Amino acid sequence: MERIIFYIIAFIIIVFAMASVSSRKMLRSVIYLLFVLCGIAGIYFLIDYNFLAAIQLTVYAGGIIVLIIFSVLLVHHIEMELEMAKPLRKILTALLCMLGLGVFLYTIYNNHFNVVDNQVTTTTADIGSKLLSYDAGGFILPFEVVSVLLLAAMVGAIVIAKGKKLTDNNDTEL
Amino acid sequence: MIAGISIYEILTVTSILFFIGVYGFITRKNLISVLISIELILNASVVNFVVINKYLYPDMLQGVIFAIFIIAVAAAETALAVSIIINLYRQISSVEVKDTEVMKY
Amino acid sequence: MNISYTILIPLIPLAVFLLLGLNSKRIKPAISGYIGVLGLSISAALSFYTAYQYFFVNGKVDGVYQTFVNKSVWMHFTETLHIDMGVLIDPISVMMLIVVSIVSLMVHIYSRGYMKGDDGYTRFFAYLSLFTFSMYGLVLATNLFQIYIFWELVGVSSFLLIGYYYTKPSAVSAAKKAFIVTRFADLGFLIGILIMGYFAGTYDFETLNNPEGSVILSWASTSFMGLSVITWALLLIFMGGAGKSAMFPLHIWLPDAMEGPTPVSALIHAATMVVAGVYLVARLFPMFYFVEHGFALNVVAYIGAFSSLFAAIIAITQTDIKRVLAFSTMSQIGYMMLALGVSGYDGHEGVGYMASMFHLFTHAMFKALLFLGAGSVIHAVHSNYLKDMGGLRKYMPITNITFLIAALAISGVPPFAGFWSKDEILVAAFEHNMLIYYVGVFVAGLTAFYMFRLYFGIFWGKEQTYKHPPHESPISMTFPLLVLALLSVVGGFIPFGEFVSADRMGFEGHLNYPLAAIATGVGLVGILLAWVFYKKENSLSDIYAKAFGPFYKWTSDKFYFDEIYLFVTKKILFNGVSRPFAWFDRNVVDGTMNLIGNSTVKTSNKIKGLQSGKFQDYAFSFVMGAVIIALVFIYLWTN
Amino acid sequence: MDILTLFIIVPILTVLVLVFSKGLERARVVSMIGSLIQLGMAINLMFAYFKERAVNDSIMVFTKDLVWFKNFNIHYNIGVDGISVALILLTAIVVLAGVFISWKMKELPKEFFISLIVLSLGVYGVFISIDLFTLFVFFEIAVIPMYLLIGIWGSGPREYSAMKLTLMLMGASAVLLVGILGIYFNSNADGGPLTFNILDIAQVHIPLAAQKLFFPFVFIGFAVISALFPFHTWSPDGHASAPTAVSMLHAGVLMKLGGYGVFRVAMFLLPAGALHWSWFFIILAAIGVVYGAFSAIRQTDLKYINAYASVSHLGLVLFALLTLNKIAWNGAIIQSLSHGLLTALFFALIGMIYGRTHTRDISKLGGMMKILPFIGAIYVITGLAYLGLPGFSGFVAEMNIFVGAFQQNADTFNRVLTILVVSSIVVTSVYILRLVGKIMMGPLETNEVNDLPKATWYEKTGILLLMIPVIGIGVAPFWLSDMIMKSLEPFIHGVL
Repeated sequence: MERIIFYIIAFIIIVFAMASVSSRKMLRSVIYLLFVLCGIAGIYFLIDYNFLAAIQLTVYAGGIIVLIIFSVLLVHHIEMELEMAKPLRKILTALLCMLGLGVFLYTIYNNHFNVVDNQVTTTTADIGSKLLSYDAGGFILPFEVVSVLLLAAMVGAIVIAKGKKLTDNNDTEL
Repeated sequence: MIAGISIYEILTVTSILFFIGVYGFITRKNLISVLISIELILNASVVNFVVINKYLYPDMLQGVIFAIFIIAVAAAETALAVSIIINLYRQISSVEVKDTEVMKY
Repeated sequence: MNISYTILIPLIPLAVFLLLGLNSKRIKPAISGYIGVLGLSISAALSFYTAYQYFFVNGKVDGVYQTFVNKSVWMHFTETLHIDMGVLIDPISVMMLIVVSIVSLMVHIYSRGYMKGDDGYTRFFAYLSLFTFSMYGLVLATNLFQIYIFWELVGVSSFLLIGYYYTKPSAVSAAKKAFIVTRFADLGFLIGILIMGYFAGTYDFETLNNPEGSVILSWASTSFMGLSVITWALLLIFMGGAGKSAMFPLHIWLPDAMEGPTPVSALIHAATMVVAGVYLVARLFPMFYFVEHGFALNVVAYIGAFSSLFAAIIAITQTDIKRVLAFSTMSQIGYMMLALGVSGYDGHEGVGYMASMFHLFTHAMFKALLFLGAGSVIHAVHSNYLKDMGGLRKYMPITNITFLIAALAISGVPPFAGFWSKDEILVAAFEHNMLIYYVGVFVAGLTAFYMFRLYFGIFWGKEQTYKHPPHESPISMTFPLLVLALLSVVGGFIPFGEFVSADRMGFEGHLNYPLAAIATGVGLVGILLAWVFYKKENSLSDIYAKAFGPFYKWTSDKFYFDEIYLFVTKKILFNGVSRPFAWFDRNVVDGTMNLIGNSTVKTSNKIKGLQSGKFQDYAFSFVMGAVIIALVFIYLWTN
Repeated sequence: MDILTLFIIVPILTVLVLVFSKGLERARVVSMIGSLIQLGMAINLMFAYFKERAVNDSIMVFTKDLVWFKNFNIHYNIGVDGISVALILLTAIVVLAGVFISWKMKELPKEFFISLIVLSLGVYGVFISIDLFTLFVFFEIAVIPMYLLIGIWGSGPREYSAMKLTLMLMGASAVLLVGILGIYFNSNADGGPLTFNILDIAQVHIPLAAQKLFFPFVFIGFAVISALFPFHTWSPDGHASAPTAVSMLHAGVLMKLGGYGVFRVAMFLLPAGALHWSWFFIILAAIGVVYGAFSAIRQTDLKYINAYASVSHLGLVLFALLTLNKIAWNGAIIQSLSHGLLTALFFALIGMIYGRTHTRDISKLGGMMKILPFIGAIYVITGLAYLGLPGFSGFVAEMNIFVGAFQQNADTFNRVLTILVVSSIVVTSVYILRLVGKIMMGPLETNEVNDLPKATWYEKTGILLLMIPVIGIGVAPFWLSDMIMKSLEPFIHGVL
């Protein structure tokens, strides 16, 4: 059962990823991305990381996608067809990616993973305590750093997006 | 663990996803599309972290926590990128990659 | 014999040169003339004193004239090889001192009248002093290098004096030509000196000329292309001499050099500088005679004989009186060379040597006289060309008489000076080489003919209508004429053989009557012919000129030697070497450098395209790079 | 303060004062005083050297050694011998004359004089260094201001010329650096430590293979700045575009660094390499001599003529150095001095003519003697000195070179080359006389040049400053020749 679900999810991910990078309509592309992200959240569910899946859905699907859609709507007409790369370039890139994929897969399949059979369930509390732990192996410092980063990103985004228009009275420059 | 699914299969899927992202990154002509491709790449790697954590070291949480960080960073990154794109759009009325080549030389 | 004072002889003109040259704007022309004459008078007096002391008081020891040397090292090369500066007193140098002093003094005096009112009067006297200094230095040189140094200085003063009228393009190009042609000859001289310096190990005349010395005895030790290297050196040195003395084929500068003021022609291009080549050969005579059994000396003889004949033929057809005199000079110098070439060494065998020096002496007097006379004529009629002259004897009696004396002297009519010296030359030639003798006799006839053609053309012939009636020159100009005329008359009676001879012993010269009669006869025939052709205005000359047809044309065009040289220099050297060099430089050498530069720019332009600023291109490269590196590592690890 | 380091300190102080001085008036006075002090020091150095030499028999006197960079054994190591003293004196004279000639420099005078003084600093540095690395550093210091001087104050296609000059010289420096490092890494061949000290290296027997390998690098590295054929093309363009004083300094002093470097580094440290390679480079040098002279005939720009003449005359220096003969070396050093003074004179005169007539095209000039008697007379004298007239320095130098080259180990190859090179004196006289005959003599070319300003006092001073040593060396060469000859002894032992 899980196996079938996995294949379905994998199929969804790959197909929509492809659609996302090849669609000529911006908004569709974003929506396809949303499906991919949801599919990934599905994988998280499958491997029993529910918290992660939730984050994936809220932050990614809920936050980032919305941001992107906003920006798309701000800068594009919905009906606008995107310009596509030259075929030669596409083919070359595709070949390169195939090659890279081959290298990856070759490496992966030649590597013996020391898989541990398990059914461990991870609770949100575990993650929380690990994140806020001061002990060895605790993640309190990166956690703080990330929070600072987020703050900085937020301030930065506001400053950048605000642009000169609000600070300068001189509109003609823009 | 997903019953009946080995780590290889999951890694294969993420690899494919990764390269689809790379492909998009290189070929798309629009900054937002590029951003989308980046999200694909990021997600592919996040999944890898998580899966390897689950399959190989189920007792640890490093992979998961890293995934959370990556997601946080991705969110920050996207916010910044979007703000840059919007600002750029105001300046040059375009978000096409070819119009941003003034950086060259 | 104390000769240290002789150093003053060249130094006084040098001081005069510096004085006049540095203050040319401050010194008044009249004063500068006096300074020049005064300075030279002192030098001349010293020269005469030296000559008296040397020839009559204490020069002769045991019947042999000694060589006195006073020198100091000027520059060291090695322990044995160095350039000295000093004075060398021996018969020929003393004789040359006299020649230079007399002619130079006369020319100085003459120039005060001739150059009157010229802008560069002071400059002219400065140059004359420079020349005199260099000529004295040349004459007194103790070694090859010193003679070369003054040789060059003489050349440059000649350049400056020929180009004295520097606003005249013809004068400038004549000056350049004179300098460059002689410089080319000096190239040979210099190489000769280098060879000599290396193989003989010294530049010193005394060591080189010693008949028992190591240089002459071991001439055969090294040979090159079948001849001894010393012979090569001598030939190259003779090349230098031939250049200065306008020997064929390096003669082309001399006629053009007549662009200079006439006193200059008299001093430099008739009496002193042009005989420097003869003096040089005479200076090295023992070497020329002994090394390789006189091979080099034979070359000297033949070149002298040929030049003599060649120049005499050309002289017949020239219409510029100074050019006639120039070719005459060349011809007479050829005579001197010829005499040296046929000379022996011991006793009366060395009559050619003596005759050559003798002729040098007498020729200096009468040729200077001829030039100064010609200058006087030019001064009066303001033209160089025969066609503008005629019948001047009434207007210029003194010039007429003195010119006639000089013409008789050069034609070898007894008892004038030229007769005696020319006779000795013919005797020497007769005793050694019949071919050269015949040439000599023939040239004597030609000389008489063209000289009297000139004389009759100027002073007799058809009287021209002159714009300003010509008048006799001022006393400052006629006085030198009279002095030189006197010397041309009596100069032949000096018993030259007693003073100057190859082996320094001295011998008694005596007239060889049959030969003298033949020479005089030939000379008189020449004069007679000239009389017939040119005494009265008639068309005989034109008829004969037509009869000779193309030959006449060739001759009057100097056998086209100027054109040949012009072709060689302009077409071959200038266009054929220099232009391709310059082209090669601009296009190939510089082109290569530019190519390197340009291809760098082009390459970087190409590479610049890779740095496109398109991040997707970078990403592509990045991925590709990563993949390739991964493949390489996989390859490495799986093996 | 020791007598040599002053040669570094004084230019630096001059530059410092210049930085704070405003306007042309002050800048030129400051530079004049600075270069006067330099000249005074140079003359003083010469006398001090004679005094010191009488009691001190080592190769270099007035030596001083300060460790500069310990790890690589780089020292600030200075000292002079007769050759350096002579060249320092030359530099001081030419720099002072250059300042006088630039008396009316209008654009950015302060910066101009600063560059000029910096250039002289580099040149002095090269002449007093005994440490290879220090020498190289000073060499570069001397080359760099050239770019600015030509690029900013030049005329014509100055950017092109400046770029070409700098690139070629920098390329040569790169080659040179390889050579110097090659020497450095072989300087422990006898077991000592690695060193840059020239005197120490000269004692070391550098392996033959290394000498053969590195000699061309060092030689070419230095010879390019002496305009060795076929690396000379930067020189005509550079000269043509450079302002007067720069041409003077460049041809007069900077190009001498090449010959000096070849001598002091290539010949002294790699004698076996020199023996091995001399046949090849001597051909290039001989070609350069004849080729430069013939090229000069064809040129119509005064500065180009002189630039090619310099190629020819400096070719003679290299030729003389490569004959590996003491007399010729002596001649090479004197030729360096003589050419330095004469070329500087020539460029100064050209600058004056150009400043008055605004053309350097000889077809547009003529009969200048009439309107500019002083300049004309000096020009003719310089020309005559240039073509090797006795009584001037050129003759002394050339005769030493020719005699020396002919003495060289009884070798027909050298002799033939020598004769070829000697023949250049005729070609030289052709182009000099062509020049003199065309621009100084002959009829006036144009009417409007009838009243040109006469030479001013500073021009006359500059010219006489250069002229006096030319005549001094020409008339009395013995003292200079003896001073140099003595200093050549250690070198000759190295090679032969």
